[in-house]
Amino acid sequence: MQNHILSIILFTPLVGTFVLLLIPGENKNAIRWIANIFALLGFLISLPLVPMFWEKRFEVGFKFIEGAPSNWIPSIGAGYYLGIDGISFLLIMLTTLLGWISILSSWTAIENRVKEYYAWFLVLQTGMLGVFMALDFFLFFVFWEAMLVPMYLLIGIWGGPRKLYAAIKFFLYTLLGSVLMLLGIIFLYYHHHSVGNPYTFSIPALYQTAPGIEFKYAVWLFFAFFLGFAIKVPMFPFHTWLPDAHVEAPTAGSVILAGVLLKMGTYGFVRFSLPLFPAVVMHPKVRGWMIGLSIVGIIYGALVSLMQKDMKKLVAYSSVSHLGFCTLGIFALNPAGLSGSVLQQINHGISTGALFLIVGVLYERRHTREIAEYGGISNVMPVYATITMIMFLSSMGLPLLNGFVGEFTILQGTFLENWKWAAWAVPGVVLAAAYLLWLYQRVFFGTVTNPKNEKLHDLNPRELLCFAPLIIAAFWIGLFPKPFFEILEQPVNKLVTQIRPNYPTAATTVNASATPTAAAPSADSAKGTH
Amino acid sequence: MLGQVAQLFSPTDYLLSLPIVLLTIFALGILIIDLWVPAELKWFNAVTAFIGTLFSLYIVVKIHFFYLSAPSTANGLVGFAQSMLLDRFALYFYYLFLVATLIAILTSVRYLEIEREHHGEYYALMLFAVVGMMCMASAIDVVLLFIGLELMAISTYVLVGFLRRDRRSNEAALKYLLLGAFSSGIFAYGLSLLYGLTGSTNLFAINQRLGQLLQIHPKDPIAIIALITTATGLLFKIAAFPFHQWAPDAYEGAPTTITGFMSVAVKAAAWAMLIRVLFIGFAPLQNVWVPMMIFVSIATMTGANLAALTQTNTKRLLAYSSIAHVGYILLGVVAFGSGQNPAAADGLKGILIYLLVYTFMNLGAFAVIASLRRRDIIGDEIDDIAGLYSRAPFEAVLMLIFLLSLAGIPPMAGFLAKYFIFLSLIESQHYVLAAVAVLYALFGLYYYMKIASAMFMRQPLEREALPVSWGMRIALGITAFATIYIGILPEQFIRAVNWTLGLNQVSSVISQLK
Amino acid sequence: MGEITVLHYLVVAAALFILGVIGVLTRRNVVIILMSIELILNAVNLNLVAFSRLYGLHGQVFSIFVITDAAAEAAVGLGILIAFFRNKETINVDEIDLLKW
Amino acid sequence: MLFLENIWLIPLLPAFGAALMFFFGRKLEKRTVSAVCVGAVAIAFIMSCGAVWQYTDYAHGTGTPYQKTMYTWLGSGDGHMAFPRSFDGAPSEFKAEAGFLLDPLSSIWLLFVTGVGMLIHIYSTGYMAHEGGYYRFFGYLNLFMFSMLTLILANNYVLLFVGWEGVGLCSYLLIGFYFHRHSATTAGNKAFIVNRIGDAGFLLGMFTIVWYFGTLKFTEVNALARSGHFQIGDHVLTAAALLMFVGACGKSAQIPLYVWLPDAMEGPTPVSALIHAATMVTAGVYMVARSNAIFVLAPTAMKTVAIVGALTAIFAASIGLVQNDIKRVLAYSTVSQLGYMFLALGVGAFAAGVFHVFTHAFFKALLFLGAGSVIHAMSGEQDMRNMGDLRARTPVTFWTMFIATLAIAGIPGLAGFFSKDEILWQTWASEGGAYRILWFVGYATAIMTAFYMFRLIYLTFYGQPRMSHEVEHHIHESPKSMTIPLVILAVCSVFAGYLGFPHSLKGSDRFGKFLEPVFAKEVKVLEAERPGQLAAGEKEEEHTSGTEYLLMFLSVAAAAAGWGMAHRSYSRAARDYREPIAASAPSLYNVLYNKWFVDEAYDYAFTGRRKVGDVRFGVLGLGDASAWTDTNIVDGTVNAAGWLTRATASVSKWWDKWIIDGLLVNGAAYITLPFAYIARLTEWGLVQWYALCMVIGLVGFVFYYVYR
Amino acid sequence: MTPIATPFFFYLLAGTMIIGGVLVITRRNAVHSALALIVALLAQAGMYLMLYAPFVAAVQIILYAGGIMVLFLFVIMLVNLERAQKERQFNRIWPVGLLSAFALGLLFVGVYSKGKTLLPSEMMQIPESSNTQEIARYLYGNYMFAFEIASLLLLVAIIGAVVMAKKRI
Repeated sequence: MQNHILSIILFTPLVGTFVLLLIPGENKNAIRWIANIFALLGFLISLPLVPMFWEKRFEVGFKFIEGAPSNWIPSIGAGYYLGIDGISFLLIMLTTLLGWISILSSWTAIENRVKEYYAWFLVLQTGMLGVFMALDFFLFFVFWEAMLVPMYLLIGIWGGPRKLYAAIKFFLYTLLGSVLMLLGIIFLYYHHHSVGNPYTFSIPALYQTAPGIEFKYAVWLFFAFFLGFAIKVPMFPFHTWLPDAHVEAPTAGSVILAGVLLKMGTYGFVRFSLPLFPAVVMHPKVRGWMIGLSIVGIIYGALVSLMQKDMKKLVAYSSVSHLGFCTLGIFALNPAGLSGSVLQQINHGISTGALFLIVGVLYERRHTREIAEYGGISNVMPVYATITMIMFLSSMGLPLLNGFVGEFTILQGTFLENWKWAAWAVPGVVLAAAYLLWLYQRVFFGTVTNPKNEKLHDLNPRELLCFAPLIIAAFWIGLFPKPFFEILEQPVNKLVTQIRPNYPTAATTVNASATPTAAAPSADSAKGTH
Repeated sequence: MLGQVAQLFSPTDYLLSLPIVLLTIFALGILIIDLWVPAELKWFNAVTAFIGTLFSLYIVVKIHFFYLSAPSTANGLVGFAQSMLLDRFALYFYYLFLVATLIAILTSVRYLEIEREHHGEYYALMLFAVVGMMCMASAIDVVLLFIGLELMAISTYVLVGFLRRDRRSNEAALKYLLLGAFSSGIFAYGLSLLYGLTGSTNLFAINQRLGQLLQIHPKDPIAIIALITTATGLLFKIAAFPFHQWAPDAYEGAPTTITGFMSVAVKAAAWAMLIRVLFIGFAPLQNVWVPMMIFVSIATMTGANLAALTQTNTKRLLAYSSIAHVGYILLGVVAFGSGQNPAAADGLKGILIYLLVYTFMNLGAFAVIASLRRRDIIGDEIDDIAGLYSRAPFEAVLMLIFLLSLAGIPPMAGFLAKYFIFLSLIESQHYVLAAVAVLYALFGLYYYMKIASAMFMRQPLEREALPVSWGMRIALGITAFATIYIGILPEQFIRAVNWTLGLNQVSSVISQLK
Repeated sequence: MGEITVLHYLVVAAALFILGVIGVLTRRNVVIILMSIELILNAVNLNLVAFSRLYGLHGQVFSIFVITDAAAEAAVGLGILIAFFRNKETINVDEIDLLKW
Repeated sequence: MLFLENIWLIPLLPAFGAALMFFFGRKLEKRTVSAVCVGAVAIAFIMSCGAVWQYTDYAHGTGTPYQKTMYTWLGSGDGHMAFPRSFDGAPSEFKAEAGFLLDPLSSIWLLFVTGVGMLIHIYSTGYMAHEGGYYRFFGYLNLFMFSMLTLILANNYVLLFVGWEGVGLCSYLLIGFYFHRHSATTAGNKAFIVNRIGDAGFLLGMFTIVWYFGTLKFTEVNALARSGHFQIGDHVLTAAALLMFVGACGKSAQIPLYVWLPDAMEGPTPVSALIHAATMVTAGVYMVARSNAIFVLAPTAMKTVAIVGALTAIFAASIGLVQNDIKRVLAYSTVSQLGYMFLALGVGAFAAGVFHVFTHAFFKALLFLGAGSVIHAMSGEQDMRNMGDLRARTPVTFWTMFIATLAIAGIPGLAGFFSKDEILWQTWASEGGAYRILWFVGYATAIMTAFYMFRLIYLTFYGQPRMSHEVEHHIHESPKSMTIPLVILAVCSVFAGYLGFPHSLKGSDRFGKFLEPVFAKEVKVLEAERPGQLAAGEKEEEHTSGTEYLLMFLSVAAAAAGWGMAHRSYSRAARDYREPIAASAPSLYNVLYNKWFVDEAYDYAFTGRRKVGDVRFGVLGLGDASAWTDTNIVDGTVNAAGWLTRATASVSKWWDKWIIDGLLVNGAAYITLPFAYIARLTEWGLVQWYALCMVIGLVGFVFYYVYR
Repeated sequence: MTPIATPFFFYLLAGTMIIGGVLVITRRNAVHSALALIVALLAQAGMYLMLYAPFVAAVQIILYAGGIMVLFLFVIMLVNLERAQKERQFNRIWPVGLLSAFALGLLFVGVYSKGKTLLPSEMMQIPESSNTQEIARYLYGNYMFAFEIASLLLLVAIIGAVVMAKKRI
């Protein structure tokens, strides 16, 4: 169990797919049951990982290593090589959870071609998990791309009116990024060889040699990777595939898309861009650009979503804004910023996932997402209204809910680097409140004006079951995030030491701050002020 | 006198010619038996051809094992007075040809019945074409090379025009023939100049003499003309810009099964020839043909991809896509031409793997399209494939697999092929070229996904289910399985290619090629 | 009139080659295009034989093969032409117009 | 130490009540609901009394704060998310605890918040008896109590911020309690968003502190600030102080962020009493007082605070003069009183400011509750022009409100007098020269306050009845549950003042003494800050009481004057009475009545809810702009790229068509001939065209490689 | 014995060939072109003789002039159209074709004039008496395999021609 748990988690959904294929497509309910069972199974199986990981949370390096470098295709040095650290652990848990929820949520939403829907969904699940587990670039890339296909089909087959456009746009746009990344990977691989090592795709091995690449190449490599991740995140100029994809995708698709797929971009930044090209990342110009794009994303996304007339589009743009916070935290490049960013990725997965579910609930009942169509919903669906309020609050970063913890930590970390950055980013918090509350007012408050809305029935138990874990998670992270911080502590500090060796990653004495020491201001701290 | 004959025809020659001889015998057999086979039992010819191919394959395997057993044959055996070299390289291509032929035969039966053109000649010609290919792959004497080329070419002309009542088929055949003959004329002209320069018809001898010649006069214009005219012939056969325009027409007009066969086996043979001629014969002129190939490959990718974007006919679209693939493979040539290892090795490896993978995925794709053919419907418009999922889910999924593989999405095999090409480019510092190549991969994705979305996301025009013959099923099964299997567990295939190229061994084909 | 060297033959062959090319490029009548191709092949032959004057018989042998090939191409080409003619009642090359971009 | 040990229960009890309401409230009946909620607050009140009492002999005068840390909330706990703090580069830890702190300052807030809160809960049981969403209301109220108590008891800034945002949320929910009314929900949004703006500033302030001090704990921050490492006027500290003051402005409705408070009166009256008068709005004061250690090191910030406070005071008062909605009058008076408090803080009279908060809590709550009971009596009518002569019909309400009015107007002997007088005196005493202006401002405000308060009293309780008849004979005194709290509060607002009985009146300023440990050192710093003044202060010492008496007398006079004016113009208000100001200076009246058109200005400039012509400015304008950009430019580029590719792909086709069409359209053959020729060239499908391409390629290659 | 008046015969034959070639590609009537081609081929046979290649010359006459051209004439008769002669003989793009072909020719001439020194000038003495035997030796020696394949080539040509031309198989 200990040494195969990753594979088990990884392939459970795939097994589900094959089981589904055996069932005739007519009896939809059987299919639904099987799919849900396997999705839940995927989640339950991932639960034992939690205590196992908790014991090892402070151990250095990757844990639950499975397979070995270049044991898969020895002659090119690719390996079936899995392993996780705190960052990927959290994202894996998020994936399994959201996968289950979104499959549960599409029980009634999907009526035609049910079988393939669930089949593709489970394949997608495996793909996403693989991305977070792979310790081998080849494997990573395989999962990274393989996951596009099911998503493409999910959008394209079960999507809305402009599904074809959205699907192909999503596919092309993401592939555009990843192909250049492939070149980057190959370059690293070749460089690793050219400095006298055997060919290998093993990521830990490449960590050793990649920083040695001379700067003028490293910059190009960084941008090759950057494009791939920035499109995935999506960062500001590359975000336009997102609204289309979200608006057209079925609810569950949006949940997964926002909840997990976007995280792959940020995960990529943390896992690859930072440790592989420390020099480039620390280069003030590059870093300035990254931060700048993030800030623009935050403000711009918020402003645009302020103006949307379609709920789903609004939420989509809001996640552009939120992911802006994530990238901001990443490029703050200090423990606070990084761990805040990862935590915020989890939070975004939870709250935005919930928001898409919320939109989906209404859409399932009324088949429209026009805000103008609604109003006074809280009269007819009080429970739903309450849950929505909670999730909106968590998404706008209200304390004691998850959003706040992430955003606060990120902004704190950013401020420590340069107060201007934080100052520019903070308005995003205000705007978030603005567009969410305005949306809430227009949809839920007031009296029911539209006769179609009078008959809406409140959430049924299944839907409640979808929301329950998310709400619990939201409160948990909001009230007691310490475990998450502890899980993130080791990998984050490792990253920081890799990038800026002279950065103190551990306070010498816990209460150092109480008694001022006469130490001269160090280089890093000086950076912040001027 | 007899002694002379015995000395002219050695056991080695016997061994080397055996696969070819077997194919020939079976082809002739089919031609004769066909006279007695009644119209409704014509599938018997197919069986015969299949068996013949299997026999030939068996012999090839035997040779393979003989090579494995005898390390002295690391560089293969030379036979027929230096005119034929059956090295591992040739062996590899033999495998490709034979497998492609087997699959093509499987797909053909029902197709031809529907077309009401089910004749033994079809299979005979196919086998003769394979004979030609084998000669091309194993010839190191330009004469044999040329004859083999022509044998293959002429058989293919006929096969393309085999649907004599179908105008498109006629046209395709005629165009293909005119252009083919024209190009082979130019090719022959180039060969003659080559002979004139070096006084020999043996590629290795040519290599040496040309080397000496260029030592004396670098940039010898006649040599360059010889190169370019020869290259015209070669590039025409692999359908590279600007000699590619025959391909879409021929592919569209030809019987779909033949289209598959051409796009795979014929092309592979052309590649074998190109590699032999360029890498051996014209090796001294590398500094000339490398930039030329760079230009050609970029132009090919550009033209083909742009052209493919607007196609509404799946066969034509795939034709253009296969031209685009040629562009990619040419990049391997470029990397090889850059000379230094490991780039050269990986470039060549990339070419071979690409051809291997391409054989399966492209044949598969064309097989699916062939299975769309029905009495009244030609079935090669995108509208015909629309909503295929609801009519034949199995085939639709397979088609998706082939398309993804063609687009180079992992874990399909196509990705592996592209991977090696890119790797070799990076290793030979052709970064820009690599970037261009990957960006063109996006174009590819776009038009492949056009087909995919037609299959999965559109409603079918008519809902009747597709009858799929057993042969077709087997063929699809094999190709799809291979496409996925090579994608997921490519190890032994890569090993095989390494063995073929004698990499990580005492004597390497590469060193011998250069 | 000086000594006749191989080069003279080459030039003649080249002229023949070009004539063939012109024919292929300009004529509408498929039969004549095929003949032009024969011209090209003859140019090749002339080259080969001329060169064989320098290097020995290989060239002549090669030229025999080329002739064979020419024969085969002509035969098949004409056959295809007849099939085409049956369907289309024309032998004009620019009336081959079903297949286009 | 029972209560002190379990101090964490104090906020948790209401939280528990709230949770109960949210989960099961719909099923419970009103009695249980009120039992649970009121009970929770009552217990909390008792516990806090106990806690404070225990604290007094825990600290016995030294004022050492009592701290209790529950667990590490933010940060991984054992010093592993570190960073070099800025001012000396010592590695310090990013960390925030869920920890509670009790010291004189917080205990004062604790007492009156729980006390007033409890009373208002009781009051609400009567007031809301006939409203829908009873459980929801009490759930929100309890939630509010929880947040407010967290705010008060937090031992670090982040936890304080938790309460800070929490109370903001609750005020949002409670303002929008009648969510059918669009105006109500809009007001709620306004309140929340404006508060958010302030919070943004507060956040940045906190970050500055962390970055500079490396910690967020009050004790550590204060220790560092007082450790003498920083000279007065340290820029970073000034920045931090100002940023935090932005937060305070948002929460405590100071210029320019006061706009939300008047609209907040959309909520039920008890809410206005509890949140928008007594407790929440004083959070800003609390926060500034809490971080006095930093403020005193930043004189600029102090001055800003003082000036903003004074301006707000007089500004709001001026608006209050002419408002007709009874609750709005009180709202503006709240704003102006808050202005007073900040004025006090600004001039360094922290104790005085806090004292005013304390007293103000009682009488302003009382006023609001009274107003509520009036509205209750008037069956929902809020416009004072339609009231009058309620004196007899609702005696309790009248008398209690009258007392409160006396208090707020600063009639000697009541709470307001002591606190306000203290502030004015400190203002006069602390700063010299130009800063005396602040005193005059405060003084003018005092007059205005007296005026509009008595205007309210007269219009409501005196004169002829101006209401419609059916309303008239529904008028009745409110139930006990409402009147009892009124009475209690009235008592408080009479006697609360005596806690701070000034020395000058031979009193012992218990209040000041109690707060001594929290502020004492500040006073010293202030002295150090302006040695010049110090001498003056010494000089003043002997005749100080003289000035003080004079000022005291003046302020009494002010109150009297206001009262007098109000009496002259409103005591006999008939149905057709005229606003004296409107009569004398209509334009001024108009401006005041429209609140100086501030909301309109904001709508034009910042929110963009109103268009200038048909151009939007402000945030919505930006939103429009960026939405447009997104669809047309950013996404446009993407689509254009795709389109362009396909265009180039099919260009030859078009070319042909286009030319042929061109041919047909204009028969000018001689022009189009060459084009047509090219068009025919590009006619695909012609074999010889392919061959031609081959030959051209051949030529090209040969030319390139031979004749290069 | 060495040939006499080599230059004269050379230019004579060359002229005949070129003219024949020109006629081939310019004649309106396909039959005339065919005849012109025959003339050119015969002239070329003469050249072979001058180049000491009697066997090739013979093959040229027998196979080409005798075989292939007859095939051509047959086909021409078969598909002969009055129409074909009346309408224009050159396709639309002929100017460009001509141009590019001439360009190619010019390049060739240029190249030959440049590279004339590269070819070995002294000619090898080939015994013409034993020419045929030698060729046979080559055919059955070095080129045996190619020779066999060539037989297949012809076979395929026959099959192809039959398959294509025959109405029903």
